[in-house]
Amino acid sequence: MENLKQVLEALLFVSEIPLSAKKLKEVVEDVEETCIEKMLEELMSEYENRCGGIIIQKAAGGYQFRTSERVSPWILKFKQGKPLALSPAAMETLAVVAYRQPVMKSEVEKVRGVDASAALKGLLEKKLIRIVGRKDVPGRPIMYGTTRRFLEVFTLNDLSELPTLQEIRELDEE
Amino acid sequence: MENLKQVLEALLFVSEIPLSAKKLKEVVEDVEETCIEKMLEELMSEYENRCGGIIIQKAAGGYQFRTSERVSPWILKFKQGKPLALSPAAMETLAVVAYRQPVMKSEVEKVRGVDASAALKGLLEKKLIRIVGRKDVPGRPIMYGTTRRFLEVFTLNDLSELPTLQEIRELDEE
Amino acid sequence: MAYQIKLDVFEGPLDLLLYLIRKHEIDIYDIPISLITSQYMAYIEEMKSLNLDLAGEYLLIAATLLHIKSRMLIPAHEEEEAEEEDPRAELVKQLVEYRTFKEAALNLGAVKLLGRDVFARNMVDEACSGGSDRPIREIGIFDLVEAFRNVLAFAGEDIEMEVDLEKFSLSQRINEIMEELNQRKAVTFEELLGTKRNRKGIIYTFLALLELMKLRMARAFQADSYGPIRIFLAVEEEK
Repeated sequence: MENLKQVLEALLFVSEIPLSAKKLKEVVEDVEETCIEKMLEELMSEYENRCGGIIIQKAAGGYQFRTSERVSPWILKFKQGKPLALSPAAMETLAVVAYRQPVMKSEVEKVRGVDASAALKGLLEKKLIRIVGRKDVPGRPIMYGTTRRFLEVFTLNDLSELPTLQEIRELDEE
Repeated sequence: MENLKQVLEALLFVSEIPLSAKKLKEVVEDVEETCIEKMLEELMSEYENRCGGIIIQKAAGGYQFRTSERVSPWILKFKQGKPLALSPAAMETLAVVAYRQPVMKSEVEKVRGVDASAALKGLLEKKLIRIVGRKDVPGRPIMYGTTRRFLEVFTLNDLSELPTLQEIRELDEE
Repeated sequence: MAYQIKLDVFEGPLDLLLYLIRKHEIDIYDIPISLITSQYMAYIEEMKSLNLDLAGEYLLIAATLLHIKSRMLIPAHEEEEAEEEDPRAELVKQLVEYRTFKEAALNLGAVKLLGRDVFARNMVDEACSGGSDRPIREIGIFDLVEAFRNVLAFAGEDIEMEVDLEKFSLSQRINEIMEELNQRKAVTFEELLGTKRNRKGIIYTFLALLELMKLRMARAFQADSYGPIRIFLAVEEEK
């Protein structure tokens, strides 16, 4: 397939979510996944060296076209929408869910010392967290976890890329 | 404005519709429209000379990123395999079926206030709901319920894991 | 001492405590409890005098602090000393844990966020039609519940309505039996029970069968009084 790079570039362009080499292989077939991966990396550095308004970014286990950071004020102005805003309460709640998942509301509240209802609801609405199931204890409380969207928004490929919690380790060692 | 070209490129990228130099001037301000036009033409030939998977095209009085013609068979294939999104009507109908099953079409319509035939048909096609039987009343109306695929899509182990309205209400801000 | 308080800057009582610890350059593992308690109480009083809506959580921590303080004042008996845990231990653990997540939150927020610092293309969703084999876009269960709430609000129904978990279990069992019958056309009651041989499993299987027979989706036969009950799919002609 002589125009593989073109095809991959176009596919990344039309997709609204990051695409992995595996997913792309389903479309182009007959091409080794490693070969696709190589092409994607090539495309990524091409756009990076070009220093244009758009780049290719790895996130949520795939590749995605995004605008460059340098132009964000104009994009925001053009979209006239509010940028994604997360309050400290939302961020703290999200951090607890991300690191402790699957986690119950009561556990989040124990860590933060305050009611977590509104923060959880806001994160659910932003699709950064989701209901992953119920805990098999009396009352069967709902458990929360992060979404693929969370990885995309925070530019992580998977949860293992979350920075380690330094102090938790220190505490465990004592 | 030294990074005008980057900004214009990014704006074309995030826009769902073609953007004219006039429209772009509203965002970047302080730049002559002719200057914007010139930059856009430059960008256009850059992408053309690059012979990549995406190009900039003049359409409907503006400029727009598009995939190159050469790659369209793959784009079509990709779009056909793209995950389906549920419309709000489908989502609401599905919610009523899920929470009230086994349920008749007339009950769904009573709650939603509109004809539910199309929505139910769509959900049946997507194998999210199924006919579970006929109610033993005159006319023997069809009763609908959810399927195993429904559980899979929503990552539930069984129906008893559906959150109750009370639980979601508790998440509302006090 | 004049306190400049802006209550909104604190994310809760633990955040306030952390602020006091930082302000007085206190070692978190060796908190001078009298000092911290009086500082904390002063803040609480200030909030009260400003008629700020003081959340119950702040009072809870106040009570905890006072309790620890009183325990620290009682001299420990020598023989118990080795055994006795530091009354502050639990609170310290809580504070360190909270501080960790507070930092983790800051780190998380420091990266380029999609939708704040960088943007992707958002496509207009095409009309959703087509085959049953196409995968369905990731949807969260929360969206489903919200959709249901919208519908109920529209219908003016009592939103307090509780969902009947027993009915859910029955629907679940009906679905399972239908799947089984669709695959195998005929099964015995014993086979249907399979691994669900607990009381609940038997009851729901039985009720589900009754319901299916009532809905004329299944028929049951028994050749002799003690023979196996065989369940068949009742094939219905579409009218």
